[in-house]
Amino acid sequence: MWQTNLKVLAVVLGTVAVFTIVSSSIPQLQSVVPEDLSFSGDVTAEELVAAGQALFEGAGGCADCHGLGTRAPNLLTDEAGTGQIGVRCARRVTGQDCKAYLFNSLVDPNALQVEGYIPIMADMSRTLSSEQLWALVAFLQSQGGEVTVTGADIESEGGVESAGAAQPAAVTAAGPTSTSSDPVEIMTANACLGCHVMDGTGAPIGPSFDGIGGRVSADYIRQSILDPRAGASEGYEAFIQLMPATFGEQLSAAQLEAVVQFLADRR
Amino acid sequence: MGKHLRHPLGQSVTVLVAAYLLIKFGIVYLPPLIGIASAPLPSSVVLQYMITVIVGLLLWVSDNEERWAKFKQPMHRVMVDPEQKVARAVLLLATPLLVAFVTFDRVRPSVAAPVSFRSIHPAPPGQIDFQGRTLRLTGLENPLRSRGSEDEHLEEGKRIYYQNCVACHGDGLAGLGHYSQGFNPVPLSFQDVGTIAQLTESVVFWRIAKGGPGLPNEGGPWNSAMPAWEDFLSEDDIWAVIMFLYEQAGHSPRTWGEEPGEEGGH
Amino acid sequence: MRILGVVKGQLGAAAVLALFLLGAGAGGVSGQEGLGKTTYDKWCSGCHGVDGDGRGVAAEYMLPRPRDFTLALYQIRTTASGELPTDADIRRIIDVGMPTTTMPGWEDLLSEAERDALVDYLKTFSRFFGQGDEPQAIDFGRATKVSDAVLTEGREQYQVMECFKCHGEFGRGDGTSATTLEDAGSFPIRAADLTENWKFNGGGSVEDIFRRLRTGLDGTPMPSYQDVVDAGVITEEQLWSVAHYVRSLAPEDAPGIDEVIRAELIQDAALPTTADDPAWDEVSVSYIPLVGQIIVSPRWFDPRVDGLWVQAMHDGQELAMRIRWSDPSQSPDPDWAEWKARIIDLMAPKEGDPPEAGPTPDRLVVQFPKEVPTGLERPYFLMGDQRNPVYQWRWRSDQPGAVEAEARGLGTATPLPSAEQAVTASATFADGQWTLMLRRPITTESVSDLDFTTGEAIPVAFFAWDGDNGESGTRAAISSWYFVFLEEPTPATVFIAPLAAFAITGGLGLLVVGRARKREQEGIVTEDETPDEA
Amino acid sequence: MSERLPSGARRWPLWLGGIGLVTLLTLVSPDGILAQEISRSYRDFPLIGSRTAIWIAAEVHLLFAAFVLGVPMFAVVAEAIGIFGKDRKYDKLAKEFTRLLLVAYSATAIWGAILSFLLVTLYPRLWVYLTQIFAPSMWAYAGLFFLESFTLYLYYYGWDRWAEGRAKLMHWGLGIMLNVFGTTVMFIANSWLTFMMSPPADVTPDTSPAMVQFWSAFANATWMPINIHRIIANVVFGGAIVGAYAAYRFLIAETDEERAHYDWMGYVGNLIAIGALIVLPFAGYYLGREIYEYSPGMGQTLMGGFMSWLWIIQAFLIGVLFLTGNYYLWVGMGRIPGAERFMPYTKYMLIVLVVGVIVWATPHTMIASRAEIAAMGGTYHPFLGVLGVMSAKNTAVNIMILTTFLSFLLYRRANKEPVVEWARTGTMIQGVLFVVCAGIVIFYGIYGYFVTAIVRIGFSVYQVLAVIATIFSVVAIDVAIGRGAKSRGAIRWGQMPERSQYALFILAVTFTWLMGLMGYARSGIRQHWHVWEVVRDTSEYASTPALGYASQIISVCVLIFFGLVAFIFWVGGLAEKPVLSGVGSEGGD
Amino acid sequence: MFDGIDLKKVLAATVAVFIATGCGGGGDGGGDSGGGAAAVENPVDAATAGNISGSIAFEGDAPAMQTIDMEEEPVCADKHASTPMTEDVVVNDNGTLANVFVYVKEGLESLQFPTPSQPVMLDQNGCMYRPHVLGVMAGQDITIKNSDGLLHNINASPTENRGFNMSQPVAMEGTRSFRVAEVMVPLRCDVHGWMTAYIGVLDHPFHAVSGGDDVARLACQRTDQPADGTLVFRPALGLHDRVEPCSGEHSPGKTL
Repeated sequence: MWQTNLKVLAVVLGTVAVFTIVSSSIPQLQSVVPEDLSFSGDVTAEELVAAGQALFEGAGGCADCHGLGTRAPNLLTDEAGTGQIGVRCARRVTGQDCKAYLFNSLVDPNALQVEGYIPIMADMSRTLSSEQLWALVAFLQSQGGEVTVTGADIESEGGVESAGAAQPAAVTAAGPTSTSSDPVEIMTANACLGCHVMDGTGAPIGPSFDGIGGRVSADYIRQSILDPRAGASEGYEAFIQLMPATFGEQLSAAQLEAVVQFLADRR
Repeated sequence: MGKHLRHPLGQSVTVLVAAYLLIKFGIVYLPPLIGIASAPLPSSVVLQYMITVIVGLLLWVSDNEERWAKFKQPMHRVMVDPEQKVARAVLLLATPLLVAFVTFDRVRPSVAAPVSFRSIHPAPPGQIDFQGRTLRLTGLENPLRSRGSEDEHLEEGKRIYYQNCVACHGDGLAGLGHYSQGFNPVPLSFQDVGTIAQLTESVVFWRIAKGGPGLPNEGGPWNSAMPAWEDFLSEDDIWAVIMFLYEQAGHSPRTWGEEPGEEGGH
Repeated sequence: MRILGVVKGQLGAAAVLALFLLGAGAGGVSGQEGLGKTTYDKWCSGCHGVDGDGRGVAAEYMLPRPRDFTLALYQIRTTASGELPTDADIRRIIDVGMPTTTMPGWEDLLSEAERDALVDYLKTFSRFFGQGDEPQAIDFGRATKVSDAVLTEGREQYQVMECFKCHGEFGRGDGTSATTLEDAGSFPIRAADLTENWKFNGGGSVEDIFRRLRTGLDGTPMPSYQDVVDAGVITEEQLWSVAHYVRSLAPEDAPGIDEVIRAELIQDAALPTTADDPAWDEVSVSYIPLVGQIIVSPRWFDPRVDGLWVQAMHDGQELAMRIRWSDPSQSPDPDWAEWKARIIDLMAPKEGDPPEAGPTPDRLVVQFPKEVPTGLERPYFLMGDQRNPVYQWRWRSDQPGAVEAEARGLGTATPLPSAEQAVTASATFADGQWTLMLRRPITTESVSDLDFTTGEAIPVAFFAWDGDNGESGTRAAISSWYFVFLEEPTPATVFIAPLAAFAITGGLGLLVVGRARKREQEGIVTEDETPDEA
Repeated sequence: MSERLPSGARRWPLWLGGIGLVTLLTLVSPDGILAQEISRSYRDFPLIGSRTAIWIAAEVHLLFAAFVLGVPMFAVVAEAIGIFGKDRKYDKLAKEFTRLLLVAYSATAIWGAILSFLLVTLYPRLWVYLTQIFAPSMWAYAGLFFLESFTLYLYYYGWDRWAEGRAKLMHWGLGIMLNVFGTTVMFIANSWLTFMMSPPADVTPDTSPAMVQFWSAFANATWMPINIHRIIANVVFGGAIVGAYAAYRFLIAETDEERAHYDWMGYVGNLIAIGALIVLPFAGYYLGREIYEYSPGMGQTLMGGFMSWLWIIQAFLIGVLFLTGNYYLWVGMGRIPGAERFMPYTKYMLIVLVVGVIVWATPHTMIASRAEIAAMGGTYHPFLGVLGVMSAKNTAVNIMILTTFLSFLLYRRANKEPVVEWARTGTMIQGVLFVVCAGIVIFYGIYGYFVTAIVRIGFSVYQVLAVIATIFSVVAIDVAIGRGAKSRGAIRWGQMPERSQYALFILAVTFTWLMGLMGYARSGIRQHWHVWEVVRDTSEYASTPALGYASQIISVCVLIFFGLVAFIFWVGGLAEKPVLSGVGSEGGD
Repeated sequence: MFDGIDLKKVLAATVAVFIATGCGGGGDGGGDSGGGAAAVENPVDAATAGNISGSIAFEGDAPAMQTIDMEEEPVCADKHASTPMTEDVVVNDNGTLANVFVYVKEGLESLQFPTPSQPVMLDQNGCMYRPHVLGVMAGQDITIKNSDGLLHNINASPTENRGFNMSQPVAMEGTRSFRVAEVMVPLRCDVHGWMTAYIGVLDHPFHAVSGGDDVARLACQRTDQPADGTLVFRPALGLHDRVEPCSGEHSPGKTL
């Protein structure tokens, strides 16, 4: 019997050994862990930029989309003739300087959706610490602009509160850039076509506007604009979170009605 | 001979040798006979195939009692037969020596370069920034195919290819230009059915325009010697050279509706 | 019915056969010519031009220029100097190409029929073909046996025949006459580097070399030595000795490409302090091919340095690296000034900024990443980029020593602060060859350089410039990433493990055999694995 | 051993585990004592480090748990066959299954306790975080765990007492309850780990765990896919371990009767394992799709990122499974009178399988030296490169499944002499079905190279459907043909060469290892997150190790598991008589 | 090829060639440099044959010829009393141009002349070709001699004929010929980049090379139509033809 036991043991050990050897003889890849950053109050711009660059290209995963010519606005060289991000950041949104704009687009990217792109970027404060966020801002500023991030930003504004606080401000700032009563203009100003398709333009993130009036009532449209979380159209449940809930504050009553009527008439 | 071939041991050895010849040489030399390109296999793959074949043979000889007994008999005889003393001694010595040598070969410090795993066709981005403009690659067709004279475009493409690409990709489009030996990875062969024949023209455009530096990380951009041709060539130049590539290599590009790169992974 | 069927079958077969023969006959002649032209126009005209005049669109990016077939000057022949080549001669070059030029071999790319058709088509470019008799190949006889005496004799005849005038004393193409050589098209042409026989046009074997001596290379300055033999100045045997001697200048085998340069660990001796220390002869050599920098503008299509012989060793404290390469001149050399001007004139104007004015030195750069990469990632091989800089040792022939620098892209090197400079250099130039030794402590205080580690493949790349060939700036010869591996002391397991394996396997074998025999003697049926069969 | 167990010896680990869990819950609940004292996020485990310690504890626990959950399923099925098919031997088999269960159950509990201990001590912050969200379900878990244990004891010890009539049915009901409890327990535990993988989108690092909605955390994106995948995998695994157990008992059996019984038991275990394995890939696709849907980044890590090479190993392991499983069947034909008719065909099936394995394991990107890459003109082989893509692999695996099914069919047919008139026609129809199916699979495989990707993905569905349809229709015909078939002689259960039993061991080890590997993949794609993008792993073990290291840990776990199983079975078998089913004399299966 | 000489500049300086002809009625048949044209097949009709002589004047600034650096070849350097100069444009002291190849280009097509059996000598001495320009008949042997005793190669690159590239590492001789008429065949020694020579190959013997003296003489075949014989003057430099009808009415000093 001991012989049988030995044989069984040999078979088991042998099989396990073969698997281990085979697994060890193929390419060995390990996952990358982003470095934790901690800066003192007197951190230099260079340090921040260097850390931001490492994040941008490495574990931050930014370069996957924002690298040279990919799924998102090009930040490093030029975007449609507007220059590097450091150059154009201050001009992007009125009322937000470069630093604020960059930080806000990191923590609430969908509110600052650049037209022509699909809102796929996640809130980076979910994955990055405030040190890391500010380092990224510094790096982006350094792309053609002046680095104004300091240790004070990280200490005073930094962290979760700042991200939370920045959000509404960002949204407001991005808000009623148009006082027009033309529904198309209103929709353009509010980047509705960033997620909805209308007449072949726009991105199919949310329900199409084509023929929307035939599918739902005006009330439903109004309700969906004012309180998008109330319910999603079939097939778009996954994206319900992407629809900003702030249009009720941004649009005047007349504007809202104009849009609702316009859409309801699109049968 | 015939006797040996009827014996499971002889049959196994024959199959093993035949399989080895087929894998080592057959795969290399047979497909070209019917006009399919082939190349020598890396030793890792040969080993993998041979192990599979050996396992298969072991299963075959042992899945039937009679065959198994017959198979073992010669080996058993070597072990016990007084007349096989010499063979036994030789085996007893040679096997450990072989094992020792293999062990030595494995444990001695090796100075092999790290093997690089590089995806030749990483997934293309949806759009690129070409000379300051945004080009959407998805659905992008070669505009020259529907404009002007094809012969002229090909002529122009040929000029561009010969003045810029020949040094690496070679006159034969097989990646064997006179500078090819200087680079690792070697320049791509367009003759290979796995390269441009698999791609849409827009992907080729992306690769030409952005070159090595524009590769995503899985493409090993630090190793690629492919220049970013947008610095040298105009958009029409690139489209023309793409037309020439397909024409000269005798491939036709993939058409849209196919998503290239979907078959990566394993 | 059945018979009818058979007959029908036969008729059918005959008809098919007849059709086939007809088709072959009709298509034969014209098809062949057409094939030559189509093949030529598709694959050859890019360089040689549609008219065969060597002025294809690619021609101006190449040196030597593509052959002008209208002159019917063929370098590699088996016929006498000035004679036309045989069909087999032309075919051979189509098949194997011309290694020092841009002409590739077409054996794997074109079919037999296509290549045959090409030979015929090429001949139509020149009226010389078809006049007079078919060219006849010379009978070259058989190679003599090589011996030390033969080599000595060869060396002597090499002197007598003054081969060194062009090829240099040790065959590196650095002869005094090399600076003014030009080919039939009046383009500058290099004297062959005889130490690189794997790059000889027409083959690197003794027989090939002998044939070149006998026939010369038409269209180049290389003359035929037929008359010398005919005139009785030297014997055919002596000419064979020359061929043997020339062959002996090159290594036994063409160098393979070693991806890894092995830095041997020197434990019981000091590291060499000079480039020509005999200790270097004991160390293995790696060959690193270099090619022209044609990636960023201005590009360079005529690099002079085509390969480096690299050696390395370390003693745990310092790493020493010796690099040797053929270069016919110690730039700047006034003898080569005219050559340089002509090369620049030919190759440079098409590309961006003009080359550096004034005398240009020879340069060499050894490049590493700034730190040993942990994954597969490393800086861009062409001197890094904005984000990932590289670390370099830069040497130039007109200044002593070498400089450590950081580069972020080709042409952006900035030296490290002088306090952090730790690399030393020793260089000698002799007989058309640079020998450069670079040495640096394995680890340094400096943060901006690379601290070497042992037992690991560390990326390394090389760049070389021949100043007298008009090279400077981005006009360089480059390599992609290779690796240098600093050896570690051999661990004891290397010796113990095989022994243990031997013992265990042997023991097991004895055990198995012993057991089997014991069983046999005890009369137990061998099949213990198949119980209860009976 | 008799039917009575020396209770203390068996039960103490179970109790210990349960009490431990409850205590811990009390201690670390939001206002517990421990929670207030947690000032640090991590502690280290000596020698092997926290990550490895947790890894081993979790994996061994899961292996036992999988066994404990899988076996009751076919125990209940076997009992049902016994009851409704009036076949005592199945009832006996079910009982023996359950006995294995009993001993493994305690080991599950011990390792569960070890796992919780390690989690609490090594990763206190994470533990607190999870308890704050999942405290209610943890209580439920503990409660159900006790219920499950009681049911198990009742089920086993009541076996002989409630052996007849209604009582037997009630007993069977107990078995079903056992499964329900066990599965629910697993579902609950799954919710914890799937939450770590795919927390609901509204949970952010700033969300206080107390504010996380319980149900949305519980029924998160990957929960159901994992549940389904695990149920099936548990069946496979349970079958394989039962097979290995039977194999061992066969090897050490002293009487022919015993040998016959365990031979049969091993056969049943193998049948269950391979049968369930065939549907497992579909559950895998479902899980993969959900992962992609939840986070493309995570999906990318799994399929294309640093884990992409794992699939080559998986292909290798599955190749081993196919070859070994078929081998077992072929060897088994040796004990069936009439099987010699089919023996000559096995070698062709073997060739098909070997070619299938070769195709399936041909890497797309080949490992090669520089010279070899140069010779190939790239890391793709110009000729074999076509084998590296999905079309080829799908085709290979479908053909392998089909071949394996054919092996089963021949095995079933081996000693039968059909008597129905249309037997010949029926067999021919079956053959045609096979050929047509193989034709469809290969056609779509080749055609896949000539169409667009979207169409090609659809092809794999056609291939699978063809295979499944063939399997069902062939079985249907076979059942009809086999009606009243003459026997060419009873299967000589027990007359099996020893090597076949070792094949069962290899199967069991391979299944176990494969589970470990897939567990590594599932857990590893979280990378440096405890809870994906919510709670970051900031310990020194944050990175996911490479495959080589993982394979060593997996091997260690597998060895621990088998060591313990061997020990427990040995202890259990010390004084016990085998429960013999007496199949030796009966024919059929 | 013309090391150091700016070719364009030389040509820009108006090169004017003067010819003095004395196309008399009676004279010797045959040229003096052809190596004795023993009339065999198409004897020159003494009645119509005449001599043309003249000199080739160089107008403009004579380009300074380059000195040759023979430092590397002391053997050769020693053979030259003064610093050797290139011979591309050699202007004599009296303003005439030397090394001009003068031959009859047209009008002799119908006639055939025997190939002289005597070879023409081309010597390599002092690392210079002697002469720098010479004329031969097609098929006529050219003996190439190496008087220096060091390596020369003679690399002929004709376009109408097949070339050759002969090595002469020691003092020795070799013989070559050209099959068809070709003006001019350049010769070059690649070892000594300055060494060039030109051979005019003709299928008749009527040609001359202007020498160091002031007169280039050649025989001129008067045909029935006096105007259809054409003289061609070919200076070595640049191979530019000057064509002048051989009419016998040229007076000395006429500018062509």
